[in-house]
Amino acid sequence: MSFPLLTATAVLPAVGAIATAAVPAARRTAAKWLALLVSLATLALAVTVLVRFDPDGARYQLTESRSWIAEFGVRYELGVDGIGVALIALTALLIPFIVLAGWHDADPLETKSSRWRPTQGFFALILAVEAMVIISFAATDVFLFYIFFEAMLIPMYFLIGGFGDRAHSGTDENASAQRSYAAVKFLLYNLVGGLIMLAAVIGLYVVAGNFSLQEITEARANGTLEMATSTERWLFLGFFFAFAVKAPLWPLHTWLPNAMGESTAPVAVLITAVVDKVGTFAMLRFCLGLFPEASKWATPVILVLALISIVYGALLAVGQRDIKRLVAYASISHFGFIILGIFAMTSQGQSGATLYMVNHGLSTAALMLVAGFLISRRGSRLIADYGGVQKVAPVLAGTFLIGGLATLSLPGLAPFVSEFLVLVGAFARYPVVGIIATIGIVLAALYTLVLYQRTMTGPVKPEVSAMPDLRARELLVVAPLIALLIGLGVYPKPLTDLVNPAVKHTMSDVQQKDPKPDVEAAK
Amino acid sequence: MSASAVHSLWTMASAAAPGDAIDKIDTPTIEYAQLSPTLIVIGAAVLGILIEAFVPRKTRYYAQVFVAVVALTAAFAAVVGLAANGYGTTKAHIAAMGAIAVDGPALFLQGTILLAGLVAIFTFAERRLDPVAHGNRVDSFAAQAGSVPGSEGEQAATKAGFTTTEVFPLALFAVGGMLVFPSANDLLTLFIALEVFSLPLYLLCALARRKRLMSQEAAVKYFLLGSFSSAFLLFGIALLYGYAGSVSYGTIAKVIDGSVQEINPALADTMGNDALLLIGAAMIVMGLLFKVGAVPFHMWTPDVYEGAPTPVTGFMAAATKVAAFGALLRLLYVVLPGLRWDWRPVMWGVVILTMLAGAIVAITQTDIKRLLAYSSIAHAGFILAGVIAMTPDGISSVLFYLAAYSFVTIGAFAVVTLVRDAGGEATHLSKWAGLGRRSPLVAAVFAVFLLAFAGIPLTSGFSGKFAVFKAAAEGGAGALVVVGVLSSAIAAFFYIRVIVLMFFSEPKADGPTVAVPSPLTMTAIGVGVAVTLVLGVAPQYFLDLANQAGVFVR
Amino acid sequence: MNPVNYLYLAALLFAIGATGVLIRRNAIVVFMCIELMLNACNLAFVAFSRLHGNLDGQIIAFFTMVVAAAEVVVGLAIIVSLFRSRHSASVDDASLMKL
Amino acid sequence: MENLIALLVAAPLLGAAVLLCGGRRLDRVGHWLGTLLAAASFVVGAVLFADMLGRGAEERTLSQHLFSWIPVEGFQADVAFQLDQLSMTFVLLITGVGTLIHIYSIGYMEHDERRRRFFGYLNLFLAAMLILVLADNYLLLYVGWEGVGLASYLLIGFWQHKPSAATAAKKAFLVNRVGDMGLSIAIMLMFTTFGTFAFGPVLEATGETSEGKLTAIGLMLLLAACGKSAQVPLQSWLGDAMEGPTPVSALIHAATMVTAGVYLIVRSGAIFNGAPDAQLVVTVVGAVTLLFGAIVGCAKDDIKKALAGSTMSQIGYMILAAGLGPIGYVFAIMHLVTHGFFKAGLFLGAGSVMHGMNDEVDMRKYGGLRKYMPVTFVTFGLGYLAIIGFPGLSGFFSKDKIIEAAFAKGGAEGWILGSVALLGAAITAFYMTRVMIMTFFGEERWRHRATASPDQPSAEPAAETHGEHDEPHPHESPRSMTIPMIVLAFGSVFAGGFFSIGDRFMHWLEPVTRHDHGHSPLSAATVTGATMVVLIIGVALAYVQYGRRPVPVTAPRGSLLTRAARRDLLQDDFNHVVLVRGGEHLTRSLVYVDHTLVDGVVNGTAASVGGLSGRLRKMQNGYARSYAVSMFGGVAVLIAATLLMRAV
Repeated sequence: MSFPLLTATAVLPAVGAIATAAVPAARRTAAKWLALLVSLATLALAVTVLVRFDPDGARYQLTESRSWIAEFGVRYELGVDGIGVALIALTALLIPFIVLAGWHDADPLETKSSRWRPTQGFFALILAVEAMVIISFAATDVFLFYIFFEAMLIPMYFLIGGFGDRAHSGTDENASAQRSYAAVKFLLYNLVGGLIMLAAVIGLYVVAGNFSLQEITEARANGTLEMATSTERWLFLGFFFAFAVKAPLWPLHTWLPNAMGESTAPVAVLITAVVDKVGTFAMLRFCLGLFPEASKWATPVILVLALISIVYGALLAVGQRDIKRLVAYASISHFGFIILGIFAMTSQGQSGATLYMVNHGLSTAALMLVAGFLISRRGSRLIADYGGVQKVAPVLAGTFLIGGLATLSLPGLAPFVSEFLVLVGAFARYPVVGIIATIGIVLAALYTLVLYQRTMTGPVKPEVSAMPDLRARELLVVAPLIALLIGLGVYPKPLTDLVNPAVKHTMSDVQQKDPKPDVEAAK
Repeated sequence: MSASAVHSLWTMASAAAPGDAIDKIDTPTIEYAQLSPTLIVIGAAVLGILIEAFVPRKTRYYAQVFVAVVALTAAFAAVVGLAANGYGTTKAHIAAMGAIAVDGPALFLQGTILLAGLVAIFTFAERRLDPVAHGNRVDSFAAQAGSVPGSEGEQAATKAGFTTTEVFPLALFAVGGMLVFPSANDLLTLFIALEVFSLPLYLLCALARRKRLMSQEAAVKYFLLGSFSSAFLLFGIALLYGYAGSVSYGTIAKVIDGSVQEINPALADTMGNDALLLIGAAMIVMGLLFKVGAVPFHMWTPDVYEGAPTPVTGFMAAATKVAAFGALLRLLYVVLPGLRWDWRPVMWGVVILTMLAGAIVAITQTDIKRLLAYSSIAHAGFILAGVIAMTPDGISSVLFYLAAYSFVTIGAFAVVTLVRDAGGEATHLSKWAGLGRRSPLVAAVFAVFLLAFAGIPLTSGFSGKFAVFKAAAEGGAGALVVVGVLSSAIAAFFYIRVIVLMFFSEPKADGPTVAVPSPLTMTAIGVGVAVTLVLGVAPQYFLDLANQAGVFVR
Repeated sequence: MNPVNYLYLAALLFAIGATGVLIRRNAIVVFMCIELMLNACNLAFVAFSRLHGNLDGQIIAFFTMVVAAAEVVVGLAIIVSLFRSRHSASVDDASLMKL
Repeated sequence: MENLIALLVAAPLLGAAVLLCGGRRLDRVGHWLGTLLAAASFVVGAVLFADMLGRGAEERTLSQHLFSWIPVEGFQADVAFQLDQLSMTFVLLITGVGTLIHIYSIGYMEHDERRRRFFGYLNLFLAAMLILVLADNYLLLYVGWEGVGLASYLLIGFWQHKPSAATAAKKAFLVNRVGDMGLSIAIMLMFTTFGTFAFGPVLEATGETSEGKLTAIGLMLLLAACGKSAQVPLQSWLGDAMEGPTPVSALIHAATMVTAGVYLIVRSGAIFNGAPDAQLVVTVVGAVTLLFGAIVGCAKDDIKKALAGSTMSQIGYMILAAGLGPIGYVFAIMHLVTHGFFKAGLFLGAGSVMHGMNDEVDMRKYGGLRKYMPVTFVTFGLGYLAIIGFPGLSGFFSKDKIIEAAFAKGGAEGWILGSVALLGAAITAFYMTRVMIMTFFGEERWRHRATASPDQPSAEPAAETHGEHDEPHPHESPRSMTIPMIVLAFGSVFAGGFFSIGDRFMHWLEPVTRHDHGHSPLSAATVTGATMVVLIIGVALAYVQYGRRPVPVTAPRGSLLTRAARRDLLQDDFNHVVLVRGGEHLTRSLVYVDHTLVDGVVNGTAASVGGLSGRLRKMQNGYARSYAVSMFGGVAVLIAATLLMRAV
């Protein structure tokens, strides 16, 4: 077997995490640099994965397969298709920015006992999450995926609960209580989801006898593995529930606003741009791959839920008083789009959904991180505490606006491509669904522009009058993201070329054909 | 599928025929080699008594610790040797005139018990935690068990530097009993073993240095309820004996599934009487369920766990469970498989109750030891789910779970002994607030144990839980699995609560201090962590072990 | 005489013992009731032994007595120490730990 | 040649990029750079135009395929341009007027420290608008469509420190988004119907699908057009858009962007031809809007808002014409172009007036300005004559043709539409005369002025600062501002005539839009006569009301209609009450629901488990005997159950 590139990509940050955690308390800055370097090295590895991957080659490439727990029929099987590659690249790309953006977030307020090393912990946890996320994107063994799908909750939990946003949310001064509430809520929601999935995973083993995605998919395709309809549906529900919690899909979404609201901006980005993607990714790879029939059976309900998420999330975003909660609800709306695209079961929809995962990662990162910089300056998350920032910090305002425009998927920016694909894909099969979903476009404009207007325009509030503009470090974080947003908006072809073959495979998994246009159908 | 055929799924015919000849009493043959683990431990215990009698007080402690450690190590070596010689698999057979089975499960569990006992002995021997009293280091046991708490007699004893070094022989006796318990092959041996390991435990519970009233209360409760349950067990044995005319597992099994050769009229008469069989079986099972702490026979657990000296609690929670589950497995798989259609539904109820009750009640606990007690109840439920799978996987998964669980438990209780304030161990949860800030390492270790209890992937807890649930599902108990995951979700909540408390809440000013333990406790904790992670990340080897060991001899 | 009657007697004794455990407060008495239960078992063993015409039951009875004796030793030790520290042998007084 | 097309877009795009990212160091040269690039784009346009004239009518279409944009299974979106006569017309209009307005802005924005960014936005707008008109498929058109929306958002809200400006900008974008919804749905429909959304394939295949589909697509396109072109019911944003700097109003909200809707409909002519119902709706929308705008225009005292109303109404004419089908397409575009000239001119004039009057916008505080700013007076006057359709000036030709075409539609519809168009002409004459008189004639109301009327918030920022205190000193604007006005005045005088002589314009566009004359029930002469009559009536009325008696400085209460018209015929109030208020309540209640219901269910479950735990805990009461009881009961149940199992 050749050099285990995927393993290396995942192991590097894991090792880096341990190393970072081991840095002595006094050498805080060293830990930061170490983390940054490791994340960059990981990015380099991810890029090599991207290069080594041949979109038109086999479905799963760079595969690795070792025996792991024969007793449970579990193998250590890695392999990526276009979708996995894209998401691994996204993850590896975002982490350096997250690290850089969170540079000062975990500096201890006052020097506690020399044993207490929050900074080291913070960056170590981020790297740990990266490692686990990469593994779960690369896993082609259901059990392996499940292990890391669950395990990544723990570092995330500590990141949310341990390193909360120092800015007060205004609703309640008792920040730490709120924070641990948010952390516990995050953990319990996802844990319950995961445990229910565990039941389904066990069930799958009882039915299939192993956990290899490829084997099971093939067996299902060529009929050697029969699954009773009801069994398949139950198992599907078990899997889907966990992913729907993670994604999150209405009505399982309420943990996200708390989590994103209470955690620091970089962590919030980590949650919504990286970790939650595992949920949608898993829907595409496992729900559709393992249970095609059940997926089709559940589609109507899921589409309705997705629509609700889109509209409901957007409306709630409009109603928020807290910047970060607003972004959180916006994300819920976007996840609605992604799920819509996945279950529209058309090539456009699924390509769109995949692109959406990447683009949403970038756009939310841009918006949220700038919001984080803004919040860190004023020390408040309340929209009402801002006003006229544009006058004193034009660059900050400008980047914020671009992030916002990306969020409302303005043509020319990356999210537009994916959102339109999703809409077309949904419309092609379910016109009504497509039309209702377009309402999301208008609402997105509403919450974004309202946010921008209230914070950035109008007369300058005295509290913000002295606000400094973006610093070099912060600009270094935002500029590349914006460049990517524009670049992928104007020329998304590389991404689509990467994704299309994988989508074709998924479509064949679920034995779905794109609906023909009337004109051709007529002929 | 005929009863005997099912039976042979997880049992195999033994080399030596069980001695159920009654008319002539032939000279007993004892396979000392195969009983060596037990004999070593018991012998060491006796030696310990002699040490108490003859060795001067100053050196007793060291002598006892030495003897205990050596004995347990040697016994473990013996077990390994036996297993290596294939007594676990091919050469498995019944020794000591049909009294003791030497087979896979027996050896696996004995090994586990011995290791657990060894680690526990380390925590017994810990003398660095309590502040030095009158110039001599003290462990967590009463200076003089007889002295009245708070009396000048007690103070005198402490001043004189008395220590209850009897705990070591007592523990060894208990271990000896536990070694026999899962390998007992007739009901009498079962009962004797039960008593042999129970009585020392009753005493050990009463020996706490701090909070002696609670300790004595725990002992009384444990003793009364324990002997109450063993009375039921004994009556059950009587009835079963009445039914089958023998107490030998093999014979009873044969009688139950009607494959017994010669039937005398009396036997024919009693065989017809299912009431004897069913009531007897139920009572025996009840006796064992009491030991594993299953609902509704669990109520002693929280009180005893709280009152007993923490090292003893750890020892009990780990070793007792292992032994009791071993006996339960053998009973259900070797003696009563013919009855499974009768007891499985009932056990379903017990399992569900145990899993849910344990998890739910734990939520509102405020004392860390009680919390762990309830969590152990919930875990008993999970293990039972594997027990009633009635598949070969059921056996091996339970064996694996027990191995994984016992070390986590000892480790967790060992950590509890470290967190102290003026009144000894600070077991109230509020005291643990902000521990993560004060001493991150200890908090992190404890968090690892809690996550293992919660069954988070990459910890032994997850592998074990997965194994038993998988077995249960394959055994057609899918509903149990669902209930299981739900209750583990509930359980997760309170483990998380403790973690939140340790890491996310501000430390109190009058918070407890974390004692720096001697290498003894450190090894105990270290072993716990190591096992937790190894069994979590790479469980394959141990699963294989459990798999090979997964066949009973009959 | 039909040994079955001895069984009924044994069951009766066992029930009496169990009831005693449930209703009596004094630890000593409770403990005595447990002993009663054990002896009920012994009676049952002997009766069955007679019924089946093999000796196992009678031997077991001896074992049981020994065990009972051991229990007495341990039990009394515990109960006495409890009594000395509380000046009461009531099992209900010993309820520090609850909930 | 076709490779030049990309250059058209590239130049202003480059400008935008450089100016917006360039930073302060470009402040001094920024405006020159921006103007230069706009001009460059115009030059390229001119070159292409010359080249196009050089070729025969049918092979004038150029196309350039840049790259494949979104290639997905069964979905092909390219970045490709197509330059035909229609696009070319727009290119010249956009770059030409655009350049002029760049020049104008140099003077107008002189004292704004953010001038560089202003030019950046202007360039961005040009680029987007060019993409819009050059795209060869609807999706790329959509990009330009939203691009101009963004530019307009940025420019309307250019003075962001004014809450009113920020709000207006947001409103414009949102209302446009509603329109964009229409466009995107239309594109999706095309995709599911034709499997593509490139102009060529779609417009050729219209015959192969049902009229129902075409109608649906048409209506969606109309919705889009309504948004962009401020047609009823999506017109409400245009009035507020006047918060933007005047050059913006001239370029975006008069000459170019707002006419994009007309372009869209004319471009999609084939679709509408196949869907008469959709066409009818289009004409109705046009007719309603032209009256609506005109009426609003009569009541506004804010000079820019009055002009905005007029813009609305003029675009109403174009939409109406476009709705008439092949009869009207050409005239729609022609009016669009002439309107581009004179309305831009009028706005620039208004800007120049405001420039001279300390940014006062209330016409009631003007009066008798003709002798202070002669150039402005003359150019504005010419624009005025052009728009009311004074014989010989551009407006006369273009509008006349539309009215004819409306009658030519035939049947009752024809009569109704025609007469509405006529009525519109009369009102136009009235309100434009009103503007003219109030501004340039009559007494000088800006002297010894009373305090500003409260109900007329003055738009431009300076108004608050020195508007109230010292009275303004009207003066002619600098040359950089007057020259563009003069040029545009020329356009507004001669363009119409130039186009109409020998139906030049018609022949120019025909290959793209096709044309038929229909059969007017009235002769051209009759229509012209009628137009003249209504025109004179309108002017006369206005003269009587505003020329003869003095204009009160504070607006009189006015009739019910007047008051309604001042408030955009209450349409805004409707929006506010129904959409804004309703929306607020909806969101607020949803927030509540999310917190109590969705979250509550979960927390409730947790709480109930906790409660159960509390109750179960009580059973652990510390009494050994009760434990014994539970054991005893337990074993009893165990036995009973086992026996039961055997029994059943």
